[in-house]
Amino acid sequence: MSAQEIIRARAKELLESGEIATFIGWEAGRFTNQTTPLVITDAADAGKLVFNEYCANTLAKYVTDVLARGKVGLVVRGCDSRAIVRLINDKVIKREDVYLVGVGCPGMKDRKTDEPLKKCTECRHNNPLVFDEMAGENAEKAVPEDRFAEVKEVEAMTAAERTRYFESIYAKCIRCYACRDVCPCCTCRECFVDQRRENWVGKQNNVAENRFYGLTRVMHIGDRCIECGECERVCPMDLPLMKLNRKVIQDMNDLFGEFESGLVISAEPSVLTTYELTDREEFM
Amino acid sequence: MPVVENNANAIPEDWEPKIIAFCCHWCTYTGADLAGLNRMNYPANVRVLRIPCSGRMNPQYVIEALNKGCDGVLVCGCHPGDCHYVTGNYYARRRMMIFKRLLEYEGLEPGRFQVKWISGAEAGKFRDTVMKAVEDVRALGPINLTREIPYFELPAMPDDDEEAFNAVPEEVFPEEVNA
Amino acid sequence: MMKYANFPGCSANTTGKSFTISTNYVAKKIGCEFVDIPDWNCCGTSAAALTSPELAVALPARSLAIAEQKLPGLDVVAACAGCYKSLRTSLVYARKSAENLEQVRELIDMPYEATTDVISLLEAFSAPEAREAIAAKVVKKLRCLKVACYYGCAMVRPVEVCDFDDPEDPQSMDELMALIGAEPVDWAFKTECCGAAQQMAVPKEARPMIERIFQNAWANGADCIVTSCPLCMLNLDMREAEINKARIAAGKEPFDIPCYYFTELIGLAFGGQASELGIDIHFHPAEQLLQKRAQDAIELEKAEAAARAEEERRQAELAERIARKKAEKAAKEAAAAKEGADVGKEDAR
Amino acid sequence: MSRIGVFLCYCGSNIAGTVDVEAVAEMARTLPGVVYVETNKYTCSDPGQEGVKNAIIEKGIDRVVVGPCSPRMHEPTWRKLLADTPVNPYMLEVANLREQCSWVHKDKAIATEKAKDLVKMAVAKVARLSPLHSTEIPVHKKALVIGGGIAGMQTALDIADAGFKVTIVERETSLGGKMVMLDKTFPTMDCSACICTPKMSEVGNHPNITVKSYSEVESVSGYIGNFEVTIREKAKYIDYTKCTGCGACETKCPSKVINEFEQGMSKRTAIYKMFPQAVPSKPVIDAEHCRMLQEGKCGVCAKVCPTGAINYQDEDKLTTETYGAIVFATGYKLIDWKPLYPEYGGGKYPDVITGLQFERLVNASGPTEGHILRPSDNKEPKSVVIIKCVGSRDPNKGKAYCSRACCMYSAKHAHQYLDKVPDGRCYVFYMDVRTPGKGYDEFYMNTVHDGAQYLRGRVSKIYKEGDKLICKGEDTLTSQQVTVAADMVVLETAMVPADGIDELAAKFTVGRDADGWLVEAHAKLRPVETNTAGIYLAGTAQGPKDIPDSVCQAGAAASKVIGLLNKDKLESNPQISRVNEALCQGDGACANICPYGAISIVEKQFRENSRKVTRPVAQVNPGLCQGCGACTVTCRAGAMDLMGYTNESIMREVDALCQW
Repeated sequence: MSAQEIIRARAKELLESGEIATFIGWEAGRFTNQTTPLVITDAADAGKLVFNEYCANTLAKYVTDVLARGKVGLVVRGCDSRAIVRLINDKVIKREDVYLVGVGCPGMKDRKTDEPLKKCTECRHNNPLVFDEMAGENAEKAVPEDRFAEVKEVEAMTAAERTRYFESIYAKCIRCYACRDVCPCCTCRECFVDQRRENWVGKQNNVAENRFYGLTRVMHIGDRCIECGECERVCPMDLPLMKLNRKVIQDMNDLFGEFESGLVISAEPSVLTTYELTDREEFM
Repeated sequence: MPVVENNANAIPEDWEPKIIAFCCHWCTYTGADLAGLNRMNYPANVRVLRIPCSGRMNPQYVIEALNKGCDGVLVCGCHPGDCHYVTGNYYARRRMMIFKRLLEYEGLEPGRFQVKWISGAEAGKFRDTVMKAVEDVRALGPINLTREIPYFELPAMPDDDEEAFNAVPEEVFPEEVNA
Repeated sequence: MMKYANFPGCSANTTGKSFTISTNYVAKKIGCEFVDIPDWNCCGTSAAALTSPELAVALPARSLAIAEQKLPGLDVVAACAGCYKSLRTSLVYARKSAENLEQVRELIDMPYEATTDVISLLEAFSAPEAREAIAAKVVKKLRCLKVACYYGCAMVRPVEVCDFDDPEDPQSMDELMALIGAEPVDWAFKTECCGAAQQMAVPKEARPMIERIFQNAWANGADCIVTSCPLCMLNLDMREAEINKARIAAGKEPFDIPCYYFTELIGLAFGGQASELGIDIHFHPAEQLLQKRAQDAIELEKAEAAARAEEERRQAELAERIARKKAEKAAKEAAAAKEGADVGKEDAR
Repeated sequence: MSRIGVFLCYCGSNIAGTVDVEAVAEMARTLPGVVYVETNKYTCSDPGQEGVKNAIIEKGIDRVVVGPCSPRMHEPTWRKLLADTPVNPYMLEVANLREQCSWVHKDKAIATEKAKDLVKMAVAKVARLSPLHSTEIPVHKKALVIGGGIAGMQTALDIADAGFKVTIVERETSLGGKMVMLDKTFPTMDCSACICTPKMSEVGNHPNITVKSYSEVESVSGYIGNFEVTIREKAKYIDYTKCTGCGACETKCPSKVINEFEQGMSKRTAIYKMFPQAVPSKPVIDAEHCRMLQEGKCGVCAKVCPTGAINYQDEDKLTTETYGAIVFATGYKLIDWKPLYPEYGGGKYPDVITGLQFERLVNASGPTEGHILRPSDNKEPKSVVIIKCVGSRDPNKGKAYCSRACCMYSAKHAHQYLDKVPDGRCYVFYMDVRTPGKGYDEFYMNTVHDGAQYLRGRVSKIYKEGDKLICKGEDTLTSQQVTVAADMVVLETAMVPADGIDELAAKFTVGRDADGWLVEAHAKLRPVETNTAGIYLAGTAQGPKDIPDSVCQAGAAASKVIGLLNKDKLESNPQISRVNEALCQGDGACANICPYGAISIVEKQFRENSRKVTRPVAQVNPGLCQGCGACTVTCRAGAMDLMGYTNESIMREVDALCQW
């Protein structure tokens, strides 16, 4: 049986048995090779579910939208499972809120170019880390040699070049907040940019306020980012957002020890909400 | 716009650096007061903003200051181990280390954002820190961060393939769904 | 499958010949294979460290690099404690950081990953598999032989380099000796320095270092000392006569404590002859004690057998007495019952 | 619209000498929200303060900026002043025109510009402040002392003598702690029991003191003035209201157990009193070793008890009470040297004993009735080696710190040994001899004159040869190797925190240092307070100490407690964190980061989208929060804000400054 068939069969069984209230997967979209996320509540709809190499969207964050209806079943690849771990560690959901059908992921493709997605070529954990059952086998995928290659590219520029580089990014940003909406770390009840707080981030769309948003976003998610690359994929302006996230992750790795977020369910505090007496001292 | 490697030549004559110093109430603010009691002399370019603890230091304050045209930012607190609130500066140390690197990654000159631990007794260190910060920032010139979206950077429309956008959908339902 | 790369060291065919002979004997019996590292070189021992720290790291690293290439996947065994420590020190240094490893590579000008582990012969023979094999091959338990297991200073210290047994009170050799039936004694000088390196330079200070080792072994009732280091062995075995001479001159009783390699005793327990194991080429006469203890063991076994027989006899006697008592009691009861019945009958009448 | 009053001070010529105060005032009048500006020669003087008060009332001012000296100097003064006016004392901002402006700059024009900015910042901030009200916390006039050793007893007595109720929780069956185990105390050589047991009975009989022996703290909640503490009184199996302490049960009990009080050198019964002078002077049954409780057979003690006090059905009792203050007097234990020092035999040799074992050996009520006899064969040792710093000052094996009391008690041990065994030899291996204290060095020199042989160096190995313990070491003064054949070796081992202190400290959120000792709030200025308000430290819970120092600290802790309990009410600092529950997600990052354990995550019910939902939110305990603001930065959603230093007000200050 193919993974897709197993997913359909299991979704049907799980919904019929009443073990879960909703199931999240993908369905075929309007265009060739396009898929979109699908939430089903009726076992009869299980036949709509697909799994192919064009399933670009990460599913985990949809759990928060449909959790009110009851336990959620969903398909998880490496990135989805890490996102679920993230949500559990941030106490947004509980482990028992979700039933995870794992599926090995060989890396997804861009439906237009048929090239591998950037986020998938950079992915280091393509197979699910947390799951209740596996639909099929784990998949093989090449792991990138240097996790921080793109950060090093930017670091190689001069300071003035970098200023200009990032200012052009902030100039392009249209503040649609798609990067936030898709991010499994961004689970605030109300994001700081949506709040009405005087003298905080302004609502205008200009370089300065966009910089405020961009930098704050990185400081908020940097120590918890699961490197799924969804923010970058969904950005309508194609901004290289992972260059910022990975910079912070790289520095934390260098300064406070190797870590990768969202690999295991644990109550350990994230890097910036803890400390060691022996941390490096450079402000003396 | 040409990439300006150094705007030192473009420093206006009557320009004075503006620097904001976030100081913790228990150590550095006390040290700054002691500098006053000792009638030490330091440049007036620094304005001290009192916060209870360096652990209270929100990175957003720095972004705001730089965005609004401050030429430099200093963050000062108790020495690690001396925090009045026991652990505040340990958290601040981690956060500021990461944040400073992030700002520099985005092209900010290291001299514009400095962090120092200054105890309540180190009036001299406070004076020296202020003098050094003013000197550093003066050499760098006025801050050169863009606020508004420059005309030359008006973004192109997303380079979506227009054909696909306008075309009649090739396949409304893939075969396998019907099967 | 026990297969190791062997680092013979300079003593293997010289002063430590009986160690090599007996090791090969034991290894063959228990199915353990040693493959010599091709073109191995001197480990550098303490002399290299005194010359330059780089040399001390580079000399062993060369042999290890060869082992890594030519004998991939095999752990390196060093029988000599000095070699073991030199190799370990170099290995630990190379593993400490990527910079160190790079430095070592440059020094030896060879590809080197520091992946091959170095263990001592004692450690190799203490592995569970080896122990099982040894226990299975014992044909003659060395009972009555009280041994003081002497590990020497280099085998278990410093902990950050060696770290396979307790640095103050190691047990691996004691356990092996217990396995072959000998009685390891608890004594205090298991890891004390024998002063081998200083015997030539400052004999006045160094001789007492040997004497006190014998002294403590003797005071704790040991018949002999068992070592795992050719240098310790040489030092103790060769100088015992000289020390005894001095003791006699000072009016003290001389020692009669032969020294053995632990492999010699294991070989003996496997049924090997002294000459097959190199026991006949020791300085201090080493065979008499073994013969005497073998005799003691036979007598002990006789006595034990007699005691067992006596115990069996006593048990049997006891069982018999109980049976007799039971029978008597049963008879009595039967008689009483009968009498009672008779009385009853009479009453009835 | 806010009505801000700005009051600028000349401070004689202190400020006015370098700052054109009138020019600053002129600028201040143009600032939004400012309705009144006044300059004054000495604002802090009585007429100056009166002027401020009058202006506030006349002009209807609702928030105030003052521009005098540092707020560290007079902020309390201004708050007090505002308390007498309709303006809330926290609607105040101080612009530091003197210490951080006029005194540090020379050029009047530049200094005036800076002063203008400082006033601008203050005005901007004060416009964003909101009135705060300190709440009054009632103080329960009752103290809890944890630990009934000499420090705990002294603290309890001092507090009780001042007229307050005190409860002592002692986990052993008797008061007395370590001091009552000692034989004599240096440097006066008075008998420890003679000075300790009267204290014990004083505590036991004090009308204001309740002793809960054989008890431990189960849980705690609350904050200064209002700690709710649950104490578990372990089952004693004896009804103390009936027991007369006659001791008949002890003599008949058939079960023999190692005696912990005698440091394992003798046996006690399963029903036992720790030692004859124990307080309370009544036995308990050690359930683990009692035949009746383990196997259901025996019951001898119940048979012999003349008052029928034995109750095998007894159970642990939990009681909860509220205390205003808590003192930790949890003491120390000796480090377990055996796994650390295999070179000293690692416990293999019975005649290698600790200092505390020696105390029992030399004690007239000890297992040998005061005769120094070595444990292995009960022979009098003719040569004794004393080794100092075993586990102390030895970061590789034990602790890096000095245990402080060992230099003196090792001198005492040498003295006592030479006193009792006149023909004996005593060798003391030491690293340094540290004798700061009244009469201490004299005592040490006397011991040396008594004939104790002090050898500067450490012992590297102890081994047995025959019935002698051979100690090998170095005399570093002569660079000679030394070997001493001793009959007995006394190890003066390091003090380490008592068992279970980690859990206890965590329950009370009291900090511990890397070695496990409880941490004082400030090493110099607040040595008996902890970072949790209302919790104090006495004795060796805080670090190694000798008896006089422990007693001193006990008195100091007691005076702090008395000062607190004397108040009927405490005023809380209102500049603390506040939760915006609508934004709070309840992930607990703030609670993890809080150094005072002031934040807890609680389930609360809300009405959202016309539905009732229960979700976790953070809750700040106003009695524990000290207002550091670390939580505010951790909260990404900004649900936490620090009153008095709100995010908005600081941002306003930054903005005001950037407009300059």
